[in-house]
Amino acid sequence: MIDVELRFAVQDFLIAEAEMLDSHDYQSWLELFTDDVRYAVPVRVSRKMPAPDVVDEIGYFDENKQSLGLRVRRLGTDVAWAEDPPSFTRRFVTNVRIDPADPSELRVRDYLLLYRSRGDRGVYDLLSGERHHVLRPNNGSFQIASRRVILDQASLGTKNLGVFL
Amino acid sequence: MIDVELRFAVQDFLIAEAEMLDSHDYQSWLELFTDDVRYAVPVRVSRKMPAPDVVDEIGYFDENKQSLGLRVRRLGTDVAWAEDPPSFTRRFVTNVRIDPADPSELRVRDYLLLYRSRGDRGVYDLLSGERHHVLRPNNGSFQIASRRVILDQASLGTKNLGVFL
Amino acid sequence: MIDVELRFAVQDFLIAEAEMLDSHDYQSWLELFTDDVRYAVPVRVSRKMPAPDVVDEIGYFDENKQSLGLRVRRLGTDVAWAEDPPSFTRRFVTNVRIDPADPSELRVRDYLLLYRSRGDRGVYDLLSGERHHVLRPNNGSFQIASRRVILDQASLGTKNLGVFL
Amino acid sequence: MLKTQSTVDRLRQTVLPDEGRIPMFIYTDPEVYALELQQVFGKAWLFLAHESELPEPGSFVVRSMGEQSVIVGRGEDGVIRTFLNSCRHRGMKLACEDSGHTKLWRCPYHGFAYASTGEFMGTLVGAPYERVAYPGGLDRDALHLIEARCESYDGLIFATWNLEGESLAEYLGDLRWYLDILAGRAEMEVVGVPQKWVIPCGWKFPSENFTSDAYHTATAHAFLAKLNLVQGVDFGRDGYHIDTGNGHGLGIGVHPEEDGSYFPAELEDEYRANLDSDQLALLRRVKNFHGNVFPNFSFLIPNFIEIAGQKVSGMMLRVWQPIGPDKIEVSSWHLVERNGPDWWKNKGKAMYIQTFGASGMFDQDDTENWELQTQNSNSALARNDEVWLHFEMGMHQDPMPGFPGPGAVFDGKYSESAGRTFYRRWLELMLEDA
Amino acid sequence: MLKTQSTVDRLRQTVLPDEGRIPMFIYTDPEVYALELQQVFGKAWLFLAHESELPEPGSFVVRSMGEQSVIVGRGEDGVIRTFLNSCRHRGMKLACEDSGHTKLWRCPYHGFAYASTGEFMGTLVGAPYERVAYPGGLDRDALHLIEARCESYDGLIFATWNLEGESLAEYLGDLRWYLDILAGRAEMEVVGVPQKWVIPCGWKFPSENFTSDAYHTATAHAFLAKLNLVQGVDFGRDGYHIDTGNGHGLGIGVHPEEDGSYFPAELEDEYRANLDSDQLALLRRVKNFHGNVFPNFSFLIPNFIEIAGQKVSGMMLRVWQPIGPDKIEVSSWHLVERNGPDWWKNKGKAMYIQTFGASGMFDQDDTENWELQTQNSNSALARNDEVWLHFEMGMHQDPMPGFPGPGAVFDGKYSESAGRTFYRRWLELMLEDA
Amino acid sequence: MLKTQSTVDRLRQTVLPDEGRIPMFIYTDPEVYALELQQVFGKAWLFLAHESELPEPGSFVVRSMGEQSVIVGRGEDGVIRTFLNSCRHRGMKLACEDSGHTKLWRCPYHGFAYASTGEFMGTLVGAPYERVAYPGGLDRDALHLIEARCESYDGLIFATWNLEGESLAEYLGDLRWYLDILAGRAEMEVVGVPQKWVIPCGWKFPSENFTSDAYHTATAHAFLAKLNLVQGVDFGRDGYHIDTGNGHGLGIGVHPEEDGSYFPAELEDEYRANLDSDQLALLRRVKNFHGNVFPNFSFLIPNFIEIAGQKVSGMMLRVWQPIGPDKIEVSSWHLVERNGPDWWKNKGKAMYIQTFGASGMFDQDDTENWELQTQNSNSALARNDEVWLHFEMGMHQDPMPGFPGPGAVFDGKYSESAGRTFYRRWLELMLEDA
Ligand code: FES
Ligand code: FES
Ligand code: FES
Ligand SMILES: [Fe+3]
Ligand SMILES: [Fe+3]
Ligand SMILES: [Fe+3]
Repeated sequence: MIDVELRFAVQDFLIAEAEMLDSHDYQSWLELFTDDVRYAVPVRVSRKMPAPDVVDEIGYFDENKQSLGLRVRRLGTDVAWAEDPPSFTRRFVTNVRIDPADPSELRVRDYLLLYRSRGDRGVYDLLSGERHHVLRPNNGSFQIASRRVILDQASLGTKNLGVFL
Repeated sequence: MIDVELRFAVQDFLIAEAEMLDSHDYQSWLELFTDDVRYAVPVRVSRKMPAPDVVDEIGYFDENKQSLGLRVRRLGTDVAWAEDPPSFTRRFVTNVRIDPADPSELRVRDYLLLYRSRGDRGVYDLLSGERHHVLRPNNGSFQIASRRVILDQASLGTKNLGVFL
Repeated sequence: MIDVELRFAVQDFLIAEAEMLDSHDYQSWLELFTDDVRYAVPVRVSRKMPAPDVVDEIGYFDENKQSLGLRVRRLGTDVAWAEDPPSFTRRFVTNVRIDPADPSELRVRDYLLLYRSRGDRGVYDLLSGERHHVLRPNNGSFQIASRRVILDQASLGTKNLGVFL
Repeated sequence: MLKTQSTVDRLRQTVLPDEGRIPMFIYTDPEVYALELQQVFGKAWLFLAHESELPEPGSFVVRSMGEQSVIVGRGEDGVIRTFLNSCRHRGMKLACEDSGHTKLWRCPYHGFAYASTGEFMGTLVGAPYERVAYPGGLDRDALHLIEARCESYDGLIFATWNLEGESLAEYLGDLRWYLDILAGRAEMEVVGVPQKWVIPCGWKFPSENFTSDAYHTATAHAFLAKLNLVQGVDFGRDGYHIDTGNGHGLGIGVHPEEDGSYFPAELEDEYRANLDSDQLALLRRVKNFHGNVFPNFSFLIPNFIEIAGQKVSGMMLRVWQPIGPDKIEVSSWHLVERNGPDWWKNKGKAMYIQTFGASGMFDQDDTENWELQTQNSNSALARNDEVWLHFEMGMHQDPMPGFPGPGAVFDGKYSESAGRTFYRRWLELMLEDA
Repeated sequence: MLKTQSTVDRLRQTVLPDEGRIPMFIYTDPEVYALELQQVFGKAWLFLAHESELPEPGSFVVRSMGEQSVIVGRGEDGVIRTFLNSCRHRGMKLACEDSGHTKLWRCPYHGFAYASTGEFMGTLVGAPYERVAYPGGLDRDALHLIEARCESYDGLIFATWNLEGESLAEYLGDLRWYLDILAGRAEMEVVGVPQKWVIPCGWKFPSENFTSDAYHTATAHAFLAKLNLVQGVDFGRDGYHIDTGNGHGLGIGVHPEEDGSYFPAELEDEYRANLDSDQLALLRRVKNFHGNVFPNFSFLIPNFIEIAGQKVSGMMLRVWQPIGPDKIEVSSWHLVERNGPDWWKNKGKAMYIQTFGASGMFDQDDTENWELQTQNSNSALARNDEVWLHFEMGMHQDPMPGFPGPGAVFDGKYSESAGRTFYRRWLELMLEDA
Repeated sequence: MLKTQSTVDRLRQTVLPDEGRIPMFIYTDPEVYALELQQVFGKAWLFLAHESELPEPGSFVVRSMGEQSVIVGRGEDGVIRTFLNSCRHRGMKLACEDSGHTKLWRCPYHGFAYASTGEFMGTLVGAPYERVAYPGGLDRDALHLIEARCESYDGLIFATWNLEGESLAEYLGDLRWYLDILAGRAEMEVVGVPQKWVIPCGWKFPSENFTSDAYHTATAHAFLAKLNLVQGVDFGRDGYHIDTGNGHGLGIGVHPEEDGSYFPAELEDEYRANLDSDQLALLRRVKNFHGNVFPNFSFLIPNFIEIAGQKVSGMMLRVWQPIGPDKIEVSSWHLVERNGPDWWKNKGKAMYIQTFGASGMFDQDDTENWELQTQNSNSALARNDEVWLHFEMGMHQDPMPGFPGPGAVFDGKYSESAGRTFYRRWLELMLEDA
């Protein structure tokens, strides 16, 4: 049975991250990542069983701290047209699972449902997926050393990934 | 670290409230609110950053105990056409955050995803938003002293707000 | 106040089940059910209040262990066309409620939001509902002795229920 | 129909049932569909409900004719009628629920009220002030609910907007002899309510499948063999394919005489009381029984399977309700003999739900096919040359002689004869007064 | 319009306001709608905003005319103008937000820039290299923003694409006398921003409701009586129905003289300064006040209710913006006297939000009706015979003599006279040069 | 085409590339789109895949031609063919996956089977009972899969439904010299699979952007300058714009001779083996390289950027696949030299993903523009006057003399010459036999 304190520490961390993104506080968000972070969102394909449906050779995201920083800096300019006015987003984080095997590098998974609206006539996009995190304890809280997101579409139903997952 | 008992007390309370609404038990729901409750759902607008996107001067809801009571009484009549037959609703409550600073007036926030269907040919509406609650301890449980809901659309994609948030 | 250990045991169990289904591990999933399980999904209808809107005489599912086993065996063949390539699914489990009255037959309810995509051009289906489980403690974990799912549509917006709820 | 003239011409030139060729575009072309709503669904007899769904005076269900919402109700006088679900004042729906019971429909908008028999009852019982609002009074007759022509056969309720055309009996024609076996063999009842779900497919794909497609079973439902659920199976060939000549069609799978009837002995007497000896003899050999009443009403007695030592089958009715050119809402009713023994009812129901309906293993296979055919039909529309579908099975086969039942009966279920007739009838209606 | 010729003929034959008959299909037929965008929304004066929404030079809001996005802005010169929200280069939107403040619109695609007065400012301020890219230079005049004709009345901003037609004043005609009471009685201001939400209904259903439907209140909003919120209610009959003869219409509910004015005494002087004695006298008796400016701009002063000893009403403006044949985006503005006392502003706003708007108890009832009428209209399209709607109320009634205000005024709000005129005007525009 | 006659007339009168004017409505008008599917996508050569995606006999991918699903497969005989993904029996899809490997396609509906070369293999291997179901047997030839004409150039696989028209080589014409530099300079391979996502925009907006829009970079992608990612930038002007005269177009950004080649020295020999001296010389100066093959196949070598001391660029191929009048599914392939050094492959891929594709910072800017242009196009349709788009850049400019490559080559990338030719070619096809 996983320690209750740990459960809530992880859950609070993931929920706090969602809040940062949903309130466009990208600077604080960036600081959640370790300098050696790998942030990847592979492409999903539709294949006959039992062929694998995740293609890691190529992805929608394949970031390091530097490239995440560049994206964040860009969002800070007044010419990031695609997200200004910003989308209204909401990141529903559920189904959290913790593998406490290595306390210094916690393997955590969750499900993410991302609601996104540009505020236009009742239209919205939904993105769904599973996230695989590696969290490193960092005085009292955590830092994200790795994230891999498996999206549930082979053809994304949103005009761009101007939003982080 | 927030007390575990408190976490569950709050979570159980919010989940129980969702159940009351989803099962149309409006009478019990009404009793969850304090007599001095303010229940507001401001309008959201699409503006260039950094302009605020919440307009508190006007809202989709701006209720007190008396007006909530009137709405509930109305739903009890046989002429509340818009919700008879009632919508099938499901309120997914996630991302709960508790600010225990003032135990007598707990500041709680959560994310709400409201699924609504009138049972017609597979069609449904989804409403997404963040809720800000003020909860007052009330023998063993709580009462809602204030609720403010930030919806994630500037133009609501549901024919009416005949459902509570 | 429900015991914390129990809460997490139940939650972990339900989340683990969702993972089995979302990763198509149907064999392990089948073993979660008792031999005398009743797995039912009644039909929902749109009726004037206060007429009941759940019809238990007939359902979308009405299974026992044997019929569930047959469905699972079928999915193991190479001719289960409708799910090969398989849908990408994600089962968001929230609003868990536990009735500890009878520890040997725990009554548990949750909300299920099922995201389903065949990976085609951004299109997806959403199924929403409440699940009523009876869980029997089974060395350290549980087995499902009964499941009843109340879907939130009177006309299902998905081409078939080739996915389990 | 001016705007679809080009469509009419294309239909005339490309729909060739006699040659066993049907063009792909007709399944989902929006203009073909617009024409179908008028010419096919605006004129044909459409199945709406089973009489057991209207147990008493005042009972009603809300169903569809084409895309129009209609109320099928048993009036206070006991008579079953079908009304357009539209108030004569400003067209608000009178019934928004799936089913109910009422003496009177009062419109929620302005209060115009109508008796369960369709007569306008004035606004007095509804909203006040009729005398003030309409000093001259209102024309009662002009405000009677718009009523369709409604008739029943073997408890199956149909209606049509074609008020002068042939009767339901004439419309069903030779099919009646077989419907008696299906729905007239005993007192039947709907179990609960119909399952309903939406499939992204054109309505003619499932209709033609039930009309004359016994051949797909071996492949589409190959899991049967893979899981050894069928042994020495004939893959649905043994039996008869019947073309009643008016667009309806069915296939009857039979088992060896010596097996004896698969239907419950407990009901033998009731069957005998309702069927003639030929029908009874056929019923005794029925292993499965499927068909379609033109345009979109299907029925099925699935292949019997043995559950704990007893052979059972859970029969169903189907409506493939179009809700757009390439989308349908399926309604699936489970029908059973009211006086049947519990084992028959319980196991039959379980068998029905586990194999058919939204979660049914057979329906899953079929919906997959219909959905993808629909995607190809949508894109075929834009091709500069036609994509032809193959309808040649049994084209040069002669009906068998000496079968007791009416219609053109073919030995063995592998024939698309009724399918070709389905499209002959369809084309005839589509081109009528065009 | 070739492709809709058949539609034009059908309209000519079936839209019969003089007989009080309107065919159901016109409410949502896609071809009728395509024609409406050109003939009605392409020519009529359309309400866009209230002047208080553009407080200073540079202020702008983004609104719609038909389905077209437009910018309504107060130029640096203080003049209010309306521009197509489309860059003259490649048609990118210049403003993607709901509202804002700017001296200059710079296109995000290639940088073409426009002054708040609509002039093309060249690309120098926007993107570099104009001299390189366009050695011959760019034609400043040809690149001026596409501008609609924009005028205001009582602070209400309208625009039209009909650059040569009648002025706004002429267009409003006799309605102006009543609009003065509604929006010209005092300095008004929009509280916050409009609420916006989407309803699956044809735009004419709500428009006709506000034009001439006082009659639905008793039934549609029956909860009022059930909850005893109204006593000895006349169900919205007492008062006047006014047909201004040009497609606009309104209903004014009045209370007994002796009750005295329901409007705040604190504003008496301002009212007197803005209204003539007849208008003032009428204002003093107003209990409720609703109407519609052809085609889709409505206004409402809801029936006053007493909150903690004070009678209040929260007035609103409405645009039923079509976003498809059977869908609208509603905008609902709460308007109040800028100099009104706090109790009037606060209680009025609370009353408005609790009873109207997306969550409003009245709007809920109405949206339900409009949505279901729309479903019936969609299906009526395919019928071989027309489904007629009933518009006969007050058909043979004569206007009352001696009413101080202009237009045909009927005693009692129960009349659909203005509704019939609405459709006369609509048909006229639809058939214009067809 | 009767129904779109009015559309054809409007096109003839309003599409004026020679005057640098294109009307806004053509980008998303449903009738224009229906015509495009037939006239443009039904006749042009369409890019489907890169040969490296079909490594061995039996490999196949599922792609689209217009809206039609097709299978692009390497047969057992090693030949690459393109088939309509539609069974000859009843039109079920033969391949429902994105890609795979097979000797045989067996239809899931009734079991008709086809060899990887397209021949009908009878039903024996598929479903049993062919002899019983089709005593006369089935016509093997008539049931061969519907095959498109399929050819490759530089490893790029194209297909067309125009079986008699010009060859792929003729269709590409002068563009080939440049394609050699892009895709023929070395052995190329697709990294993984294409990214796919859906954008609510008309397909011509991105196509024209890649054809001739170097000008938008400075503004649309202004973040480059804001974040100092480019210094002393020429905002994409320096280089050449090339109009090959047949609807294709490209822009090549160059850097000073003295900088030396930005491409890896490790590949120098392979480049030399595949390119002539002029092509090689140009490759050595390439800083960026973008273009479009009519109608909707684009390519891009993004501006090189320095990552940890090494200049890299991650090249890509794009298909703007229409899935409706105002919606596309983008496919974006990352292509790289198979024999390239690891640093080139790894950094190039990272650069590609970080700047382009669904999450790409450049693509975000562009999708925003294309989506909002699309919204304006949708509403422009209903206007009584046309909204013209501006296509005059470089209209009176003369091609530069003495450039080694073919086609009309303009000095500096700021020209829309190829864009105008794109619409000339488009109009020609749209009006063909209309
Ligand atoms: S619409 Fe039924 S009473 Fe008016
Ligand atoms: S579209 Fe506006 S500058 Fe090009
Ligand atoms: S559709 Fe392919 S075999 Fe019948
Ligand atoms: Fe089948
Ligand atoms: Fe109303
Ligand atoms: Fe770009």
